[in-house]
Amino acid sequence: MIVVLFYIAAVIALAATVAALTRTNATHALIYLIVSLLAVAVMFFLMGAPFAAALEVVIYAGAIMVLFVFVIMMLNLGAAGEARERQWLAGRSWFVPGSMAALLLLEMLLVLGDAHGVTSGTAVSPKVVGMTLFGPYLLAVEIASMLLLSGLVGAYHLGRRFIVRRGDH
Amino acid sequence: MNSIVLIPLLPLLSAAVLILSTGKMPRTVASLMGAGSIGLSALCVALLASSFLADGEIRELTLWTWMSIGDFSPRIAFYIDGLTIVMMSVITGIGFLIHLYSIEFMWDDESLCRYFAYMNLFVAAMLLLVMADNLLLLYLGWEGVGLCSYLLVGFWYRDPDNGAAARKAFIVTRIGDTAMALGLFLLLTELGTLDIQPLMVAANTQWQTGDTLPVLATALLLGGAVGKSAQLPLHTWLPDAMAGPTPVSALIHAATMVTAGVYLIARTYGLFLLAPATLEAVAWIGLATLLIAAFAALAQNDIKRILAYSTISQIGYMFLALGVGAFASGIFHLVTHAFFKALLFLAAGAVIHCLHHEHNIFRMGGLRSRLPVVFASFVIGSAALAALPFTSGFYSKDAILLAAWSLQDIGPWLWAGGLLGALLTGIYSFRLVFIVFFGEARTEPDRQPGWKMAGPLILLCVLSIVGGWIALPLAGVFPAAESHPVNHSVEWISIGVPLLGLLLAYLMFLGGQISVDKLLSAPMARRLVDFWFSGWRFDQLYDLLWVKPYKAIAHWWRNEPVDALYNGIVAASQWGHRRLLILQNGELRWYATIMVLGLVLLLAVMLRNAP
Amino acid sequence: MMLQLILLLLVAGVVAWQAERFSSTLPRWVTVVAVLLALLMLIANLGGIPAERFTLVSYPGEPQGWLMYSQHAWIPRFGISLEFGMDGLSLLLLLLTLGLGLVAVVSSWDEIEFKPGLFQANLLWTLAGVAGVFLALDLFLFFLFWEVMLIPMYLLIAIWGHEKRAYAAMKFFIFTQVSGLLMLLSIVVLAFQGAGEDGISFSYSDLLASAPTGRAGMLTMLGFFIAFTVKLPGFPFHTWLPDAHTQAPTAGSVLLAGILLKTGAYGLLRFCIPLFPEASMQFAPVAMGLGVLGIVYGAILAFAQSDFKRLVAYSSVSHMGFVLLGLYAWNSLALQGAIMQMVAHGVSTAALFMMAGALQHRLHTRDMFRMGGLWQQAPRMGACAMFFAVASLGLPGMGNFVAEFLVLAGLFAVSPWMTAAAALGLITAAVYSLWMMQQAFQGRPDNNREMADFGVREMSAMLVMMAVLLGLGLYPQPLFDLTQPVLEGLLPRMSEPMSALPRLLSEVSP
Amino acid sequence: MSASDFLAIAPLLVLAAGATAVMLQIAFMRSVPVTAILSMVALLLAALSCVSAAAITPLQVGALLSADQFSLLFTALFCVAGAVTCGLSLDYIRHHGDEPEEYFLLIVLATLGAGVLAYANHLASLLLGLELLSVSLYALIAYPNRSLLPLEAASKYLVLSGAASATLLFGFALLYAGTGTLAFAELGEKLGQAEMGTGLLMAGSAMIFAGLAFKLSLVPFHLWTPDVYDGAPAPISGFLASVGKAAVFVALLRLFLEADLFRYYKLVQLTGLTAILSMLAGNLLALLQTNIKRMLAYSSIAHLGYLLMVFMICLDTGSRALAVEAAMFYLIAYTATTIAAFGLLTLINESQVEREQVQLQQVSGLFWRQPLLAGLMLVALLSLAGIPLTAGFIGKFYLFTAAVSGGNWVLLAALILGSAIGIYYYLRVVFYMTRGADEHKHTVTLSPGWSGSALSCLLIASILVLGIVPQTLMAYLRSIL
Amino acid sequence: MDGLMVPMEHVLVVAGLLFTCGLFGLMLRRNIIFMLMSLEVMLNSAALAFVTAGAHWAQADGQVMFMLILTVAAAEVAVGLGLVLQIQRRFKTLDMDRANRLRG
Repeated sequence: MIVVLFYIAAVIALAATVAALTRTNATHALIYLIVSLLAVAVMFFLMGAPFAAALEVVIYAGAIMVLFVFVIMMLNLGAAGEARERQWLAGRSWFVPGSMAALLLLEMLLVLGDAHGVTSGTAVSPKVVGMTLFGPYLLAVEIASMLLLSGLVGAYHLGRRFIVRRGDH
Repeated sequence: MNSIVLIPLLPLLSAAVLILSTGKMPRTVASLMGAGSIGLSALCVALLASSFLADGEIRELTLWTWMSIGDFSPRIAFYIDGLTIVMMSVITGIGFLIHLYSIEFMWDDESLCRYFAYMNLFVAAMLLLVMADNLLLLYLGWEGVGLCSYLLVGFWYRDPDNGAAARKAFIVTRIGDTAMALGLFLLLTELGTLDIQPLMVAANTQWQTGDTLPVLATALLLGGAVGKSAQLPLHTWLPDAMAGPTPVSALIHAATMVTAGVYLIARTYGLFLLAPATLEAVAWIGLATLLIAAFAALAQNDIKRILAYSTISQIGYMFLALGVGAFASGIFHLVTHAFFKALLFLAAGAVIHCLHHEHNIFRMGGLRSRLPVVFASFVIGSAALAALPFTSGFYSKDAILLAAWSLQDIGPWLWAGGLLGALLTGIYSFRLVFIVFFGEARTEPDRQPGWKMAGPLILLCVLSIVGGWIALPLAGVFPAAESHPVNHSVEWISIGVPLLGLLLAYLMFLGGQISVDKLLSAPMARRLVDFWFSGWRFDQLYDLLWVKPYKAIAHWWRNEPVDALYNGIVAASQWGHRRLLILQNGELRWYATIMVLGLVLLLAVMLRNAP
Repeated sequence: MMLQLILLLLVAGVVAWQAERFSSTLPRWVTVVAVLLALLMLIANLGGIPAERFTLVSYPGEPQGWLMYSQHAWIPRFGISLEFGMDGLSLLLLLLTLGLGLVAVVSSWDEIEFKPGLFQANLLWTLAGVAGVFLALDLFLFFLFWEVMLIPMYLLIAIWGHEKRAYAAMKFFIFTQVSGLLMLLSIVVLAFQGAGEDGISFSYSDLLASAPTGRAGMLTMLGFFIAFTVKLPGFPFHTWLPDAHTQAPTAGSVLLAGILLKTGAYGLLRFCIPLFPEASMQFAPVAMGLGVLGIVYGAILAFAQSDFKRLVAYSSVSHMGFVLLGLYAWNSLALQGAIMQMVAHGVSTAALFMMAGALQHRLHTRDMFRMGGLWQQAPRMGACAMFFAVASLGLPGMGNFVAEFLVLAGLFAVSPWMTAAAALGLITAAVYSLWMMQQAFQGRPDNNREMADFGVREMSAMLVMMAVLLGLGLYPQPLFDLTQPVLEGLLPRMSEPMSALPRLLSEVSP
Repeated sequence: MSASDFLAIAPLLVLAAGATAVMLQIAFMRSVPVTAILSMVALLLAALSCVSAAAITPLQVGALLSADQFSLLFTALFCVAGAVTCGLSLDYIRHHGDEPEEYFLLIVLATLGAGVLAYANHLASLLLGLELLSVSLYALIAYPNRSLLPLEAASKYLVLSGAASATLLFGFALLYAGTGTLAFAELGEKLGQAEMGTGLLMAGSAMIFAGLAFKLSLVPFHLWTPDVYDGAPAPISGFLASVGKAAVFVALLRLFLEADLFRYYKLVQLTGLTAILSMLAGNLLALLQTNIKRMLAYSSIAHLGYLLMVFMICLDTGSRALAVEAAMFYLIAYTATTIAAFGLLTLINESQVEREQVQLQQVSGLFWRQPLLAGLMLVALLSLAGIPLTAGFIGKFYLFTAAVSGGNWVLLAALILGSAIGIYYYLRVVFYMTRGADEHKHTVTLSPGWSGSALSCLLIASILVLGIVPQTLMAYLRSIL
Repeated sequence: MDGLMVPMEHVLVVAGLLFTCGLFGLMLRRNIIFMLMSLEVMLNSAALAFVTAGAHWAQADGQVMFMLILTVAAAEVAVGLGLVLQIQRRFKTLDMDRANRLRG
């Protein structure tokens, strides 16, 4: 039964992703994406990775997507943008990406379908994850902090003038 | 210091000084140096000759070893025997007379200094040619005289035609020279030396008469001789070479240089004796040349061209002599020819000099009384040329015809041909005399030759007459000629034929009993004369065969066809550049697409036949 | 000493460059003094060598065979050292280099107005590079000099060249550079071939022992051959040369024709053939064929040109064909001829380029159709041109004749047919040389034209070169004596494979 | 973590501390010179600390980092390169961006990322180093925010690089799924005894290669290169082309060596094919470029192609040591040369606020106006072209020897062909620089400040020293293998 | 709590499909915001694969890697969205096809 739930989540994740990437309205797309992420979070949970599931919800669907929402709202693309998007997505523009993706899909199926094995069934608890993270991966955490610093500084520098200008008007 | 060294050295030094003076030397000094050095040289030759005649000893002199690589060590060395003495005497003796003559002839020319420089250089080179003890040094002189001939033919360089004539002379002879060089390589490779005397000894021991190698070697040497001596098929340069000053024609293109081929064959007769086939070819070439040139001479109207063709023809006799094995007769004719042809050229030069550089004989006439000295010279010269009895030319030509007659099998044919030539010689030489010196005057001379011109003329007149009695010291040089049983009827015919020629010339050109116009009225005859006039159309033929294709190829290739290959590579690279640049269209989605394509391909390759 | 000599030239280049700050005439004096100093240094050091060493047969690969030898460690990681050696051949070419260096300076004495200091510096650096090529024994070092001499030469053409200098300089550089890469490849392959316990070595003496055979040997040899043939230049790799020569400034042309081309011949003689005796023997018919083609083709194209310098350039192609022939005929006559050709061609072509430069300087054109009758206005130039024209057509009495005669004589023993074909070059040479004289100096003079004749400086350079050519033509023995021991050392190395050559050739001949 | 662990990763710690210090300094007081000097001091200190760290190597620090001579050498190289970039940028960035202090901070962070890559022997550290480097570079590329082109370049780079990172990560995940480990060495062991189908593992390694090939701008993942280099500030293009690529290459090399990916013969062959394609396409694309930055970008594609030959050569185990040695030398030479070449563009660009591009015409006659700068460019170009007496030649010679030793004739042919094409466009720049004084009308007069001049001299000297007396470095490289 | 036992290839296929979708979106969309979303999808698919693999080996490393990917995604998106703001301001559009001044 739970297995069925797992597969349902997988299907939802896929469907929502496809929907997200083909919408013309950015906000709608984002909502689909969040749905997809939540579905993946369910999969994480069911596979015995509750900590990852939680983070997926909190940070991915929560924080990162919200960042998107902010930006979309700030840009205020509106109906004109939607019409343009629809025009861009018209007929012919699908062909090349579609065929490329189809080829890649084929190969992915060939490769990944070849993998044998099952998930272990044993859950990896948040404690274990924490132990690992601050054990062997301690330095990774430190470096990740530097990475975030870099992202922060970059985002600050790039976003700063925009915000200031907006404030002026 | 050995006076032998002085003989070529004096003209050489004089030439060097004259060249280095770059034309700033006063005329008097230049001409004094020019003629004087040859005079001194001639004096030395005379001393040498007298001592040689006294003791008959062959003189050898080595100056230094030119180079020495392994067994190959040619020297700068002289070998002087009777033949050399004869040649040296002719070169310096006649050379001196012509130099003397030139002083007056060239006095007004702005480049007198250059003229004498070239002339002296020529004499030096010619002396080296005849004195060389090895073929390499001979080749040096051989090419040296070629260069001087080029320089002097093109002496009046402002006229491009003269330049063309000079180039033609050099290049055509160079073709022969190249064959000769190949002959030298062959001799060196096979016999291991180029020293003439050891070479002949070695050839005699290593080769049998009639072997392929001696035939090949002598044929190649013959190529050189044919080129230099303007024989068929390389004779076309000589008539054009008349573009140079007339004394040059006298010295180089009549008396000395053009006979170098004869000298070469005579010098290396030992090799030729081993190659009867070549020797026969020499005879036939000589015969063919003498006839063709004689016919051509009949049709010319330029005084110098007539003489030029006659020169070719006379050298044909010399070749004939060599071909039938009468080396000494060949040399004898060479000497007498040098006398009378130099005389004729100088006399012609005097005519030209006195008639404002007029060359066309039909614009001359009646000069008999106006230029008496020249007239006398011309008559004597022509008589000798036509081999009228008791002139020098008679003795030498007679000897040749006799030798030809007495040869087995082909002898009579050669003799008959030679006789025909003699007839023609009589006609064209006296045609010249009658047209130029008799009849009415068409151009008035504006001056008379001075003593510097007349003196040499008179001296040469004497030589042309008495030259036949000179005994050349050739006894030890060539193998003793078999004494031929003298056939008197043959001798009489030899005497009669030139006279017949004289008579015909008189009837046609002076007496008028035979109308030339009537003869020429037949279209065939007209065409024939035109054909002869153009020198049997050899020039046109060669133009078509060699010159035009060469120029066409050069023109076709002038922009470097090989570059097409490299330009192709360049074009391919540029093509590749442009093709690849199409990908760089600046669109992000496109870049992403290509990346995905890359990934797809990468995975495809990895998964193909994946285990 | 040899390293110091090269360094002297290099440093003098820097000095000349900086000297332009003080005066625009100072740099050329620096060059003259530097080259003279180098000559002096060379001669002074030669004095210390016992005379009998000059006649001792020097077998390649034996350090005691060299007149001078020195070795300093450089890159031991790859067995590379600063190994220099000088024998008679190097000495001869070194003398030629320095001599023509002087000629180059004189030839562009007041031609260069733009950055004269850098010009002289490049001149000196080129000389240094060439000297290095002639002296280096380590193949890596050799390659280094081989490449490095190109850069100053490139700059000479690219900066001070004529109207199409960009194209010419680029072509020159790419041709030589690409072929150089092939050579580098071959050098490395060769080094690996002889790799022993203690790693690889690039030393000449070590590599002599390790020539690969068979197909590998042939391919490796080709790497060398192409590099050297491009530089020589041999047909069909010659097309850079007419452009480079034509566009280069006078001094550049003099150096290019006079000495840079000789490095190719030197490389063939010193490296390509001795390192690969077997492959060279098999390849000899092709190489000779290229030589013959070069002779005839160069001569025909020389005749087709209207540009004075281009004509001379193609004549170089033709003349260097003789060198190729001589080298691959591989007997002492032909080899001596080839060496003589290197020297004589260097001098005579340098003189002709100097002439071309003088004409261009005076008339601002190289087009012979716009010349004509120059003898009238400049008889001294005319006489000089005549002298060198007939020298280049191989008139006996000049070094060029001795060279061509010996090459062909040596070749005849190997292949009469090749000789006959090559001898065509003697005729065609006459055609273009005399054509050049006719177009430029003979014919009707243009009376509106004022032209200065050669001055004392130019005349003295010309006279010296004439004297050298005449000396080489009439008494070449000192030169032969100098190189004979070298050749005697080299010849036996090849005698065995080469003895099969005539048979091989007879198979391909008609 | 023990004291020796700290010492072993001291360079990284110094960099991180330096970054923090710079950040704090900016927070308290904005001052370009202070920030720049602080950053350069941090970078140089980090480089110096490599020397002291060298004493205790090799040492595995935690699961992620391996401190050995190899990583220290390259960390030091990257730090010095970062410092030089800072120095070159000093005047440049004042003209091009407001609030330029963060620029230096980002350079320090990017260098830290590069350092982590040099240390990485674990997929996690590889990922983090790569991203630290990339994310810093996104911001650096877009730094001069007054003009459009940097923005365009940065957005292209970000999107494509993100996709490449994702591909890389997916590849990691596949390897992890197949082996259950992320550490290189263990990966190597497990790959040999993998339980699951090797198809998964091969695809994983192929995707890793694809991801890294993007960062190395190898054909067919090269399309972004010219656009990004062109749009980015010149010093950053230099940094990206040199440190950015060298660090990734080092990591890739280590991954292949330690995880022994050479077992996948087909993958290695693909690297060879990619190498050939990159050499040819890069050189061909550069052939007629008149924009020098784009030209250098294309040429960097080709140079990475040359470098990538090493993987093919490594197939021959006998030549592997030599190949790695060659790669290391080439990387060092290439880094110095690239920084020098872009350094010139930086110095030229200082005075050109508007357009961040350098056309050939703009260097016309540079030789006569700015001999020092022209000398710098000349040396750099000759080195790129592989002309003797420069570092580039020795590098190429190294590759030659390695390839000959490994018998890789096809690669050698491509190398020669590529170099042949390369000569043309490098020399063309030289030709333009030497054109006569009257032929450059549209050029700007400029003169580098003292720092620019000093750095130019330093770069010229380093390229020439590496080219003329390479023995010391060679011996060192050989000793650390 | 224990996790499910599902065939790993199934989950990996899902991840692969998500990855392909991401790439597809990247190739299809001209709007940079959608491109960034596609990137998120791709990163997420990698994360899914890692967690799956971690579950297969019963190791924490998969989840740790997931967290690192999360960090990476956050940093990239932060800078990316900063860029989006600038692009809108400068180019007055988010259409990346119009941002093709750099080419050739």
